[in-house]
Amino acid sequence: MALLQLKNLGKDFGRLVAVNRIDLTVEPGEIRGLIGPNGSGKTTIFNLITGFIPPSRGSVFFQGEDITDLPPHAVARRGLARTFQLTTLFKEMTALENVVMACHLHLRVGLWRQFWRTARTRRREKAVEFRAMELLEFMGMAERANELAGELPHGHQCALGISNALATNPKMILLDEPVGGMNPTETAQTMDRIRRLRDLGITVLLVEHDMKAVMSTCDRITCINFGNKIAEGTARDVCSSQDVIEAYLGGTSGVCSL
Amino acid sequence: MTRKVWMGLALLAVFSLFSLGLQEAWAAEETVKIGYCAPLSGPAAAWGLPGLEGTSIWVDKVNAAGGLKVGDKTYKIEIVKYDDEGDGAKALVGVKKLVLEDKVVAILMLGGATTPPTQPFLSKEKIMCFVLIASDIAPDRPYLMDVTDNFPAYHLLHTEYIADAHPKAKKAAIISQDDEIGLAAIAWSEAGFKAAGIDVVYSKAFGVSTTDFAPIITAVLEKKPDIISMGASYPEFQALICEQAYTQGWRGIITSACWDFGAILAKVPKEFMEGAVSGFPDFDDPKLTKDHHDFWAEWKKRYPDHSFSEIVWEYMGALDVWAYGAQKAGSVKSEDVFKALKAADTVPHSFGPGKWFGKETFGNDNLLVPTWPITEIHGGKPAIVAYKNLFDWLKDAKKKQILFDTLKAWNIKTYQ
Amino acid sequence: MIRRILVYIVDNFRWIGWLMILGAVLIVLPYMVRTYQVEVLILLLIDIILVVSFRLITTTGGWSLAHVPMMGCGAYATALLTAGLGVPFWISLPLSGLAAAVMAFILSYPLARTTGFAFFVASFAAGDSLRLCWTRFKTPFGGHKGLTNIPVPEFFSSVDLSAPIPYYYLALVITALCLLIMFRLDRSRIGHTFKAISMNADLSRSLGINVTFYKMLAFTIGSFFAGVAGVLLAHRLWAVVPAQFGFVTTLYLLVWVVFGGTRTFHGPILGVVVLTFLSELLKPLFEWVPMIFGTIIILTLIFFPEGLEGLGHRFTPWLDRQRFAAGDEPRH
Amino acid sequence: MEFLFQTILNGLMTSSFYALIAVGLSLVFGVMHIVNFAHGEFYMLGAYTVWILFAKLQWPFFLAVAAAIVLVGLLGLISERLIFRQAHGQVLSGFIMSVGLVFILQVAVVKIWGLGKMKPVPAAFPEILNLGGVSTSWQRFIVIPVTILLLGALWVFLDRFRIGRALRASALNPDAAALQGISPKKCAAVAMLLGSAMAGAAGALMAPIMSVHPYMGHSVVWTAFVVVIVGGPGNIKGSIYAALLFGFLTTVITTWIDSTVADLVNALVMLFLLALRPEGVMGHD
Repeated sequence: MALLQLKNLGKDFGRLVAVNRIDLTVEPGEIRGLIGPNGSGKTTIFNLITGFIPPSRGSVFFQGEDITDLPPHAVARRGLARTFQLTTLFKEMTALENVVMACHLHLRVGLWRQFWRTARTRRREKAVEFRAMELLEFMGMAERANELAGELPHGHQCALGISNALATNPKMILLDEPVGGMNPTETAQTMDRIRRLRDLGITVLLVEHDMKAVMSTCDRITCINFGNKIAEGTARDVCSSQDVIEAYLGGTSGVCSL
Repeated sequence: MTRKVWMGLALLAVFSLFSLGLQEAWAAEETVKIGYCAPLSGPAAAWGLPGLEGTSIWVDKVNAAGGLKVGDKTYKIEIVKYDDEGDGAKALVGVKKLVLEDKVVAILMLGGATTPPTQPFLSKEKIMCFVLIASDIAPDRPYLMDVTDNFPAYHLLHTEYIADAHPKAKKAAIISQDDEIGLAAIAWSEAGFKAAGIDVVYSKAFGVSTTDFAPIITAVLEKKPDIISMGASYPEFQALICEQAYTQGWRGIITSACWDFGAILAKVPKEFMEGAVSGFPDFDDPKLTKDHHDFWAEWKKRYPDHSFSEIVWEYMGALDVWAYGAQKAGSVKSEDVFKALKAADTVPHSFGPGKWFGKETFGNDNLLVPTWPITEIHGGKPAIVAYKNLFDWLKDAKKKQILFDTLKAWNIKTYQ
Repeated sequence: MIRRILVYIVDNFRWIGWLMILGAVLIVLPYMVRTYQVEVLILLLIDIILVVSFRLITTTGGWSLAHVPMMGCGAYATALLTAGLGVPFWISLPLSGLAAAVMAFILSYPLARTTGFAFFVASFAAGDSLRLCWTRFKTPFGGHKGLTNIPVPEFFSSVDLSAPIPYYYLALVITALCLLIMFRLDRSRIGHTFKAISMNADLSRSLGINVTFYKMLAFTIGSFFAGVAGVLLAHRLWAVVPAQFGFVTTLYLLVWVVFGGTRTFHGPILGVVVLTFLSELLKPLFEWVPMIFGTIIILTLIFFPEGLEGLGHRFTPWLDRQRFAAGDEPRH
Repeated sequence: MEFLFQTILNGLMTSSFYALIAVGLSLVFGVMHIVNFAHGEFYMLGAYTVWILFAKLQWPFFLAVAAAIVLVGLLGLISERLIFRQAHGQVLSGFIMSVGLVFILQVAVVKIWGLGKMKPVPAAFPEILNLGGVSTSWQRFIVIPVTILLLGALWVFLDRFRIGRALRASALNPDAAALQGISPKKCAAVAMLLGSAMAGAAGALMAPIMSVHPYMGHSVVWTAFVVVIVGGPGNIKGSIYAALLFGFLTTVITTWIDSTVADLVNALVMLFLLALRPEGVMGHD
């Protein structure tokens, strides 16, 4: 059974059609790339999937459940996490505090108990902190756990963003330009981590402009333009698609610089 | 270096502020202090600041004459101001400071929102409090008095005068703002019109934040009134009401508690206001006394570009009454003055000898009622055309019944 | 258990020491000032509850202009309960806070869905419609005259709570209690979640935090304490009038909070204390006072955008330099 | 029938006024992200300008209105330069600064021109206008065409001029203006100039038909805020629709019931609309 399925999904802003009618199926354990020129509606699709904006038509299924009209927090609760295009963090908290906050869903202690900080709450909080530290180690930033998130270098901020998403214990994670603005070393590291997500059994859907990174990491790639799907398949399939070449013609990066 | 200079300047500023306070504390031995607790800043200051003009003229006059002779002592008078910002909590702090710190023997206040929080304390301390709103008088506020303004009682007299002078006028509309003052004005005016045999076809309050009177006047004119009463509408509303009534084509008799002519005549022609009825003369009216004329001249000299309002006079009028009470009692102690005033058969009011009234309507005989002037506008200036007495009006039992019924209908408590 | 408490006290000795000194000062304070100034102190304590509960709401990012009407809600509730139904003060105190909280909860449904500017205006409109209801519906709210004859709180018959000093202690105890609860809340995970929301609402959503729910929660809890402040005010003034809860009070509340700063728990308290003393000092200047306040607030925002509390942060590096010069290690 | 026409005329007039005062505020908010609480005081100063120039110095009315537009616009520009620029686009700081400005301007006006009662401003066109049994004064009536004229001029400016287009773009997206090659600072300055000038124009036009006093801005600015958020901040067309909605709502309810109920209904309608569409009824185009 498909893990994530978009059926006929679309969004209009006034007269502007941002996303026309997208059908997309992501299988469990896959790393899927979503590419397309600037303004082709990639981020809008992320927002539609995770409930940040209501779609104009179509529906979203996650693990067979219709999640089209769910608010973002409920989507996250079902195991579908996301990151944001620009590094979005709790900038005035430390890296560790960020991830602890992101473990919110797993505290499972009522408000009243949180207020009184009963022994059970403290035990849970300790456990959460331990888990957060594990996640930071996994993303390779344990030594920076106590630095303010806003003051971390760019690459680490991106890694922290992914750690935050991971902390919700997702089955699937949507990454919006995870290597945007990184130098080649950082990019390689990050893509490596993304591959390790798959080893943890987490399905990935990622939007990225760095074609080299996309081509080398993703199992399958979907290309969209003007809110329509124009190609889907392996890196090689997509590269050879005439539509994709036309869409990217005159773009800054060649599609198939493999 | 510069930091030190700044620090020095700041210290200097603080010290000068303190010395300002100290100056107030140095007082001559034989000085009697009277508190003035009213809004002196913010939007409500229009109700507090003009009163200071009148009281300062009064105080200067008394002190220039050597002071007020009470018994065998002569006292200089001092007004101690406190800005309550129209806020009940600040007013409570204010009256406590005035009474406990400055040892004032009487307090001048506006009345309204600041009365409920301050009265329990002032009653306990037995400090006389003079307000401008008679409807603040209540049985559990023995020392609260209104000795100048006969609002809202004089609305009965205006309406009676209108009925006498314009027998053809049969329908009246009343509008005033939706607050304690406005609602009292509407209720008493309605009673007055009904008692005079005039139908009240519209009587409603408008919100205090109203800026556009077109819809209200449209609704009023739909009822085709011969008379429009503005009750106790504030000056900023009067001109707009007049303008709307004029431009929507209405002609008839207008009445209100008081006027702001400068503003009204800017909006409508003089002829429209001809014959409008109210209860406040300008103090240069030939029918008034030399005292009024002197006061008017002095005030004009001091504040040439201010506009005259009843507020200028009313706090000062209260001081007149207080001085009379103190001289009669031979003491400035609040309770003595109070007893002397209440024991007097008649007390001199600015408009003539006044008698105590209010037991049935407010629960306490603490409103000083003189024979009140009725003014009509002629050529853009108010002129006294008649004097009427509330006690004469109340002699008619039927009218009195109408008054109580109407007040009850407007949810205003009475003590019949 | 006892050992843990002892360890805690030793660990936080500086902090607790300062608190004890502050407590001692607050206890002797009413005997050091004049009688009417005790009245100012009582109002100050009430304002402290008000600003701290206001800050609680701001930690989620929303600046509610309905906070003063919420205080009014508490005041009206206790007036109706104690003067109307004869409920004792000590029962009415939490009940009236609860009344404000319930009102806030209802209003928070549309409010929590708005952000920024829309939240300002919507919360103002919500608060103002409360005030319009009090003036408009004479039963049970008494219209412009408000409600009077609110009883003095009863305590052991030997203590007369109508006198300023005993009432000051009552207000002090209740204020301390409210601050303690709100401090606890601020430091709990709930408080951290509030702050996470104000830092980045979208990220919080994507991490599974129900932002709307937490905003409603903050608004409701903040309003509960505003209601408690209203109860203290009503039983001090023995009367409530709608004019008491007008927009000018709200503006001053904003000025206090901004002047003090909202990042820390103590910031708003600092702001209200300093500005209250300042306004007592400036009292003789009458109509100039609003202008002075306006200037202060603009200059504060331009030169110390973080408010008074930010001064502390600015001061710390300077202190560290001095220590360094004196051969000490900078403190962290 | 007459009653109905009179009510429609009243409603149109109120709506024009709301539109005039709200559009400037919406522009300022959209571009600068400043909630300018002092907008009401700018409106008040526009009215005072007309009082001084037209009522006291006997200038022609429209010349006084033009002077008010220019003067208040410049005041807006100065306050942007001195105060609002320091807020760095933070909504809250900007709002509180404007509260400070409100206190300063009110006290200044009280100190210079006195408190007391309202300032008398005579009607420039006191003749009564009769429209099929419905009567109003020319002075009131001209508010409608002048509003349409001013809004039209604003629209042309925003649509036809490069800087106008940049303003519109930056109201939707702050980065877009930079793409047009116009600095955000310049955009903010122009928005503040235009927004304040609109407030000045509203005050100047209203001076002869409303009461002119130091606190007149207060009751107006909240209505303007409501119109702006219901219309969608920065959305000028939305503001005009919202002005029509609330103008007629206020007029009809005030005529039928009373103005306190009208205020209550306005507040509830706004809360209801916000609960449904938090981003403003019009949303973004």
